[in-house]
Amino acid sequence: MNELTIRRNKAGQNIKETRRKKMNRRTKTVILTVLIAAVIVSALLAGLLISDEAVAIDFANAKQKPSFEHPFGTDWMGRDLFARTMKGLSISITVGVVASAISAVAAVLIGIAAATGSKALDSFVNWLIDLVMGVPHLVLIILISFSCGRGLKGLLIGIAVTHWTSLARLIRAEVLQLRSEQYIAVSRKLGKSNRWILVKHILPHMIPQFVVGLILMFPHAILHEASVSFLGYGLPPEQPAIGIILSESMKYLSSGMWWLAFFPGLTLVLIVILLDHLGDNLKMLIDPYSAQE
Amino acid sequence: MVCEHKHLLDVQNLSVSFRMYDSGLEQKELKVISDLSVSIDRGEILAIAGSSGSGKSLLAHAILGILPENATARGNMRYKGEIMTPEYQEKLRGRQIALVPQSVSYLDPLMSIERQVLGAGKNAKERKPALKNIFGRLQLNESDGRLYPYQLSGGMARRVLVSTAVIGDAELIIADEPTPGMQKQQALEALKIFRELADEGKGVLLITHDVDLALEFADKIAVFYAGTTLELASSKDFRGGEASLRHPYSKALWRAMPQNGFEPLDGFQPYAENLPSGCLFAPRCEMCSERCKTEIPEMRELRDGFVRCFHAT
Amino acid sequence: MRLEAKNVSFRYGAGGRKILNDLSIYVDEGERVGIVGPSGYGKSTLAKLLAGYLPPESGEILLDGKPLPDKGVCPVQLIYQHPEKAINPRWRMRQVLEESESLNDEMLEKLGIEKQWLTRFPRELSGGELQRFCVARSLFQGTRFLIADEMSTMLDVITQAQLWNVVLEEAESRNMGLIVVTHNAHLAERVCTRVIDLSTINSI
Amino acid sequence: MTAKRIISVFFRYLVRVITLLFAVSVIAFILVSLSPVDPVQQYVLSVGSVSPEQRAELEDYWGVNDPPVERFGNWFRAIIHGDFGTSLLYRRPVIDVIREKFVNTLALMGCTWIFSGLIGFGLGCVMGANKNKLADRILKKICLLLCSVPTFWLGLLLLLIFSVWLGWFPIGFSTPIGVLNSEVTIWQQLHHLVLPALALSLMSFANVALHTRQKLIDVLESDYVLFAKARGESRREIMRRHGFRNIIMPAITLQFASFAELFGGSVLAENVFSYPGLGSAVSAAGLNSDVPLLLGITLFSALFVFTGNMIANLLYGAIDPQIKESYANE
Repeated sequence: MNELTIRRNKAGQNIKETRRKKMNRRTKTVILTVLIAAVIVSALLAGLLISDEAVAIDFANAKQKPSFEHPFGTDWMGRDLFARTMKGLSISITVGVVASAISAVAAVLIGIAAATGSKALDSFVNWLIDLVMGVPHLVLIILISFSCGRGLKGLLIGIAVTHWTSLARLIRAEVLQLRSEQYIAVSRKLGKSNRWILVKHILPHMIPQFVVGLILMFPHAILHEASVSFLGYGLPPEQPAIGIILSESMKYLSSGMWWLAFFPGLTLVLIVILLDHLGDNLKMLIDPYSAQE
Repeated sequence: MVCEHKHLLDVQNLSVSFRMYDSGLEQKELKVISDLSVSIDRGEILAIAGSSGSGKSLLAHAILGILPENATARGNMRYKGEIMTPEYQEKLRGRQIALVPQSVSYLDPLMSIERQVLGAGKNAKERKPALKNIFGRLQLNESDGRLYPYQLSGGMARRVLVSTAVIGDAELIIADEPTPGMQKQQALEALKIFRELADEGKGVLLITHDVDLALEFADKIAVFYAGTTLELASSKDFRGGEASLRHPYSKALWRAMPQNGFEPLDGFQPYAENLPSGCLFAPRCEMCSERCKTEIPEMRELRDGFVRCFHAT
Repeated sequence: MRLEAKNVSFRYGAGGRKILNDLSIYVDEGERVGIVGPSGYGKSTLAKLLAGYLPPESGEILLDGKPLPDKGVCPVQLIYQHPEKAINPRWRMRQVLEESESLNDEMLEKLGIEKQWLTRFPRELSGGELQRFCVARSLFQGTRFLIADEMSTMLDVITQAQLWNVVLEEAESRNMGLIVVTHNAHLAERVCTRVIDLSTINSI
Repeated sequence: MTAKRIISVFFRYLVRVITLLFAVSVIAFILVSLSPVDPVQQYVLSVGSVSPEQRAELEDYWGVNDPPVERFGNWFRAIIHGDFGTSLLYRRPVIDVIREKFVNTLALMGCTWIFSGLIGFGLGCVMGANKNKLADRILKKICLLLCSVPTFWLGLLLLLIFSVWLGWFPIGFSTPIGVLNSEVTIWQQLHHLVLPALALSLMSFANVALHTRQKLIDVLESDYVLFAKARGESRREIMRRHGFRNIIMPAITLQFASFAELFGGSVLAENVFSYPGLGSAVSAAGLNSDVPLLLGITLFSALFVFTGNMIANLLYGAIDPQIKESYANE
């Protein structure tokens, strides 16, 4: 990618200079985003594809330290920790992604409804957001999980119900501000209907916010899923969710099996960090103004 | 442009450029001020007139040395004959050189007007007694001191901003667009204070896009175009009609004014991203020669004004 | 056809100060009426009332004897002082003209809009160029009256002359009515057939 | 603000809090009654065998066969009179359980709240003041990392390092095992408090630091700071007169508005360190279907959070003259 740049110096002569255009930031960001997305998807697929016998009980080599054969070591029942962690990780990612998707869609619908609807609807939505934010997230999730008999359904609904509020408030504020812009008033005077304005003016502005908001919600949702299963809600014990692996590892901490707690948590943190970076990079690509560091 | 007596402020070939990110996240260099030369003496009001958004406010920030990090300034500036190094600028800011900014957003929203006008540090106490008559001079009464910026009307906000400069007893006052969209009478009334300051021997640099107002009020006018000054003329040259002006752009400006001919010149001002090489006005100039296209004309003296053009007479 | 404000009054918000009180003004087709006066005395508010952006507190705005339509395409179009606020920053310039179906070569040529601007974003153009798009956008088939609210205040003198020459030409050829709100008395005299000082018709 | 004005604003918030609390109780009750778990069966399990009359009496007590609205009515009326029912798990009135455990949770959340507030604010100022310099980049990376670490895993690591390997701190519980409650010295209680508080603070101070950093950067890049620089104010003066003043109050307001997050975090921290506060009680109540305790804690935590939000809103009104005035002429 050679680019001919003409630079003027003091004396006014033009210095023609070819200079190898360093890989501009845009392509670097694109490559980084694709890379991160690939890692996350592979973790997801790896987890789903791992066969059951890889995580089967094998008392022969129980309580082994991390070795080449068992990179994360094995637990007190001889189950390979690495395989269980990857399986658990894919469950965490799926639950996190699905729950975030549900709450993000809810956030957009409620946010836009509050901004475009009647004053009463707007104040009701604000009251509702205060209500949901009033009860600590985990307490609300415990209640919802309890009401659904502590299965995956309760976990999904619980996380979805507690995550839409901040994005809804952000979208509502954004739409309210947009509707007050002059070019919207002009559009009305050009005979355009509210629906046309919503589709042509407001949505194109909201989509980047929505996509970035959605991606940035994944890490939180995954952390919540892990926390809730750690407390014993959500998935049945035999399912290898990260939260469950870690809560079971507590019993064996004092007996020196530190790897039971260390590695699953570490992989979870890595995935969360990767997702955060994915969100930031996407934000840079989609919405350059706001990302101007 | 060598001159014997020392100007209050002398700017030589100042260039200010910005590192910006465009949509493609590619970093570009935006030359917002290029080879600008201008000078001000005591007791004089110099207006810098040019269309809005062409970087005039940046000139004020460059003089005060408060450009943002992603900006680089080249060329040299002298205050009372002394090179303005960053350290010297820091000593001058707020004491010798005062800025009157554009809008009320330059006032701290959570601080009362009085505390802001008095300023910080030890000189705040010294200035306390002077506050009363400064407010009087600007038709602000004592009680206004307790107000907060959001409670000020447009007019009051402007007078408060002017008082921040007047109280500091600075010798050079830079007013950045002090009369936005004001009618002629209102504007002249608001600018009366600057005439008083000039008569007291201070230098006043008035940055405005209202050429009309500049002609009526300022002593000298610097015609600002695409980031540089093309001509430095006294306002009576402008009143003297097209013939007494020097640069083809100043003549085009004069012809385009409603009260003169209202005849527009074709073409547009060049953008900071792709400035033409050579004279910036070349693409629109009928006297444009080969030399204009390749070489940047220097400011030269002509009929006791200055012009940046090879062919001006 | 006549655009008329009859005994119009207006204040911002319930407790606010009354800005316009029992004011009447009219503009006929082909006329160019200037509205001048000090800034902050309600010129822009009157412009918004006449263009139907704000409902008057009392009195009415009539177009050809009938109230101004608040739904559908409005034959009275307003041009704001700051063009960058009146254009959607995320749209390309082509879309701005397509919104009012006024994207045709004849219009581009008349207003001196260059083809390569059409693919640009608003932030890549200057105030003068953006204002040309605003004018082009409001000069669609149905426009009968154009209200310029400090249209060229932010522009330099040359761009102002360029823009006004184009607008005057178009207004004459289509026998449109023109309302020019400005604080610049010279501009008002040059452009308008009749100039009104707001303070003479506003009983505040 | 005149006294009358403050009272009317306070009264308006009180009404809002009451409606919110009522809504929380309605929703909590609905969620709980939806649960497939039958409270009577749960009680029978925990008590062992129960004679038929007792079962009938229990069913009557729980009003299992009454219509839901009526059941809610009885339950709600009981709550108004302060009778939250008895906890299945602890076999004591829910009120006493909550009062006793709240003290422990308050100790944990209290020092976390103060610690994360001060350290977070301080670090945020340091980062904001020298934006993009080395210190800022490093601290920002650390804070971002801490925000992505789940509280309970952090607790596990601390437990592993300080209790298991170094043995400085006890494995869990808020008082040493086998010592009567009355003889427990304050030092022993503090000793048990350190690790859970540390775990909770590490995550929350990172949030506060990042928020403060962003706020300070916005202030330092504002027009009025640029004007202060133009008037010759030194960097230190700008920080004191404009930087600090404009971010201190929003930071304090944010602290009061973060009770919900803090409580959520303490549920996890208390479980990792089996610290007997409200947090571990609510999760235990959920697991063992101790309905009265669960409802009681939910209501109590909601009240706790709403109080925080109310203080935050009142504080915000006090500092920002514009909002104060909007109260005045409402």
